[in-house]
Amino acid sequence: MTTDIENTKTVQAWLKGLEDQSGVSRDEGLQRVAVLQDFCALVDKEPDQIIAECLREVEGGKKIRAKGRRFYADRITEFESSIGGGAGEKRQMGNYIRSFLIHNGVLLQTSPLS
Amino acid sequence: MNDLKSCPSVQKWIENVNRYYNLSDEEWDSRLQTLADFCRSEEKDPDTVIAEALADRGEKVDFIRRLKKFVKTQTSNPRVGHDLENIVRSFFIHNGARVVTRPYRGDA
Amino acid sequence: MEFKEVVGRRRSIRYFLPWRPVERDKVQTILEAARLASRAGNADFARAIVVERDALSKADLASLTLPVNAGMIEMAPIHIYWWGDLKAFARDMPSRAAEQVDMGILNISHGWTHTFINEVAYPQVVQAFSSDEVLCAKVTGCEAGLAISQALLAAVDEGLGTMLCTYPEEPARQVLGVPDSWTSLWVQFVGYPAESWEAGGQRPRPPLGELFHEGKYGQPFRGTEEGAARLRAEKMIQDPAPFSWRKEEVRAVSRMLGLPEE
Amino acid sequence: MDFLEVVGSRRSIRIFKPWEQVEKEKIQRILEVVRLTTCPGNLQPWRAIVVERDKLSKEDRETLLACDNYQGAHVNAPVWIYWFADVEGSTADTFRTRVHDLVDLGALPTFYGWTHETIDSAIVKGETAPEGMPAIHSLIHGLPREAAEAVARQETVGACAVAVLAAVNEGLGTCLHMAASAEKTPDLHAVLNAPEGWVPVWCQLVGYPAESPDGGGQRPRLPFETLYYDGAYGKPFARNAEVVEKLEEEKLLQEEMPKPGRFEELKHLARMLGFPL
Repeated sequence: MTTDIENTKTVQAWLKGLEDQSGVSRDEGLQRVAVLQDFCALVDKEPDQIIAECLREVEGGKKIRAKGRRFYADRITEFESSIGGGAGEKRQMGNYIRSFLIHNGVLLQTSPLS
Repeated sequence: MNDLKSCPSVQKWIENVNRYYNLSDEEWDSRLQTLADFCRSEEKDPDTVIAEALADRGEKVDFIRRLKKFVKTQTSNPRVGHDLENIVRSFFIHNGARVVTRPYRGDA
Repeated sequence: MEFKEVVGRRRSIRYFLPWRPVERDKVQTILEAARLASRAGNADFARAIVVERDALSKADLASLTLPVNAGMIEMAPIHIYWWGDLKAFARDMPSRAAEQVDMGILNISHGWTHTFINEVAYPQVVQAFSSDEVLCAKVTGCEAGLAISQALLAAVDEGLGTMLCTYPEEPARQVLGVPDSWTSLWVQFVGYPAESWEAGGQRPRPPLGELFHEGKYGQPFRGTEEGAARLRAEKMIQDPAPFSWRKEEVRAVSRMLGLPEE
Repeated sequence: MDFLEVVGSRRSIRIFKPWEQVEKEKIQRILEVVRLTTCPGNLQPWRAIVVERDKLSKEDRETLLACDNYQGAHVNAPVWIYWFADVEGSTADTFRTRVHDLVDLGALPTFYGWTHETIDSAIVKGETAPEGMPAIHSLIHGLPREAAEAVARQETVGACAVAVLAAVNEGLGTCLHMAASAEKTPDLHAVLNAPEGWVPVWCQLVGYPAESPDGGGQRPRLPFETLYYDGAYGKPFARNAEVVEKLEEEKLLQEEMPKPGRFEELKHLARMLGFPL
């Protein structure tokens, strides 16, 4: 499977993070990239752009842009509700997108499911 | 969706599950959507599906085999597939058509 | 539970069962343990506001939330917001010391008299303390920390999961109606663990000699192998992280709670 | 754990953590406890085959699961202890040998009538046992195989009750499950290579509980007064409220089902493990 966004910097960072920290294989990772691609279509942004809106460069590192993060957290919630299946499946799809942000350094948490 | 809700088998399903778990209306909407999609792929209404599965064990096994195929058309993600399958399995189980259910680990 | 085992079992629990309430008497036990902690001048440094998550309005919960505490603040049914009272020492020390002189707790043998307290200790120690913000913050943090530490151990002893996290000071002051002289310290989350109590094993710590020295800096304190073996038998030293099944556990618990797994 | 708390905390755990393996030592400790449990004539007819689910071949695992209808808890538990009753272990001859030993060791006192001679004449020849001894001439002499099997089974069931408590004492979750339906019993024997004379009694599932160890509270039990009588049937054994209170303190008597939040818990566990709701 190949996608347009697979070779962007932030998607590569995500795939590497998934593989190194969570033991998710490349193939499995690429399936998730397809989900990210759907999300990118929803917000009409490229992956690198999404991350850039959530982080800004400062001396010696990066700082989280709270506004950008809030924006995308809300979009992820919308994305979740647009998906079929039960609460768990919806949430899992949303969590793939959260995982993309988290592996790129954007600390983001979500409420536990009731 | 309202058509679906008028089927006795679907009513029974919702009542049985909600007696213990009270799932939200939103969750029921998407569960019913999954069931509706499956029934459409079978070209049968839910009551017929249950009646056939209860009448003939072989037919029930065939339903589950086709359910697995159906799920593959919905997602390529094995876990999401397992969860989608479970929605339809739950529909069978709560209507008395016993089907084997497995946890994520092992060979479902 | 034996004391050493309680110390050995304590570790930060980060996944709680959101639906399982904590018994009121267990919360009381935690606070009682904190009340009895060691504290300089017997002054009331450690203060706390206990909050039931479900009693908070949505808006109040949101204003207590930070990105780093976000998941836990919703999972843990009990929050204990710990504060340090910056005025405690100056306010409490003279009267508490005098009281302890009268009770035979502070005695002549150690130089304690009403005269010493009123004429020497008060101007030299208490007033100096009040005018030195850095010293005051340092001591308040340390003294309140002693109480918080006992609160953590008491929670573990009660079979609960617990951990400390940060909270936003000014929003919390508003929501909880806390006086200006209190400084924010930690929020202690309390609940029944959704992960196993081992939470993947005892956390890595440098060896004794790297942290603690003997005689003077540079001479590591040397423990013995027998000493360590005894502490293992008494369950203070336990199996270290990482447990082989930890990642699988985290994945399952995250799945259960709908949190990102990978 | 104190004995009363072990008994009070025991309940059938049906939802296990698939990721946490049970230490081999803990299994051994359970087996050691059962080895010392009570039985008539020191017969010890229980046998066990310990199976670790994840070490089975897929084929064997499926066969064993099919033997008891793929029960959910069985699928979910990491360790399966198959308890068998060995019919050879409770024949008249075994009884005779074991009881001889007990006499020689001083467990059965001669002044109650126990000697090699009285034992042999009662069991082998069917002559009436002297007063002071049980009526083994009628119980054991000419014991038919079906009766031997019944004895072996009943004693193994008793041993299983102890095995369950031993597992709780180790901090494990456990419950007894049917091992195999009658028509599937040969499959069970084949996979486990169990001797022909071993009759499957229970499959003890063991693992770390994923549900709360209290399993949602103590199970409903029949009222004390309807179970136990004083002197003769009809006069219920009086239940003293103070004793009950003390037993609550000692954790024999714990909060009963249903406790709030149980279905919330089950919903989350189903999501975690991938079971349908």
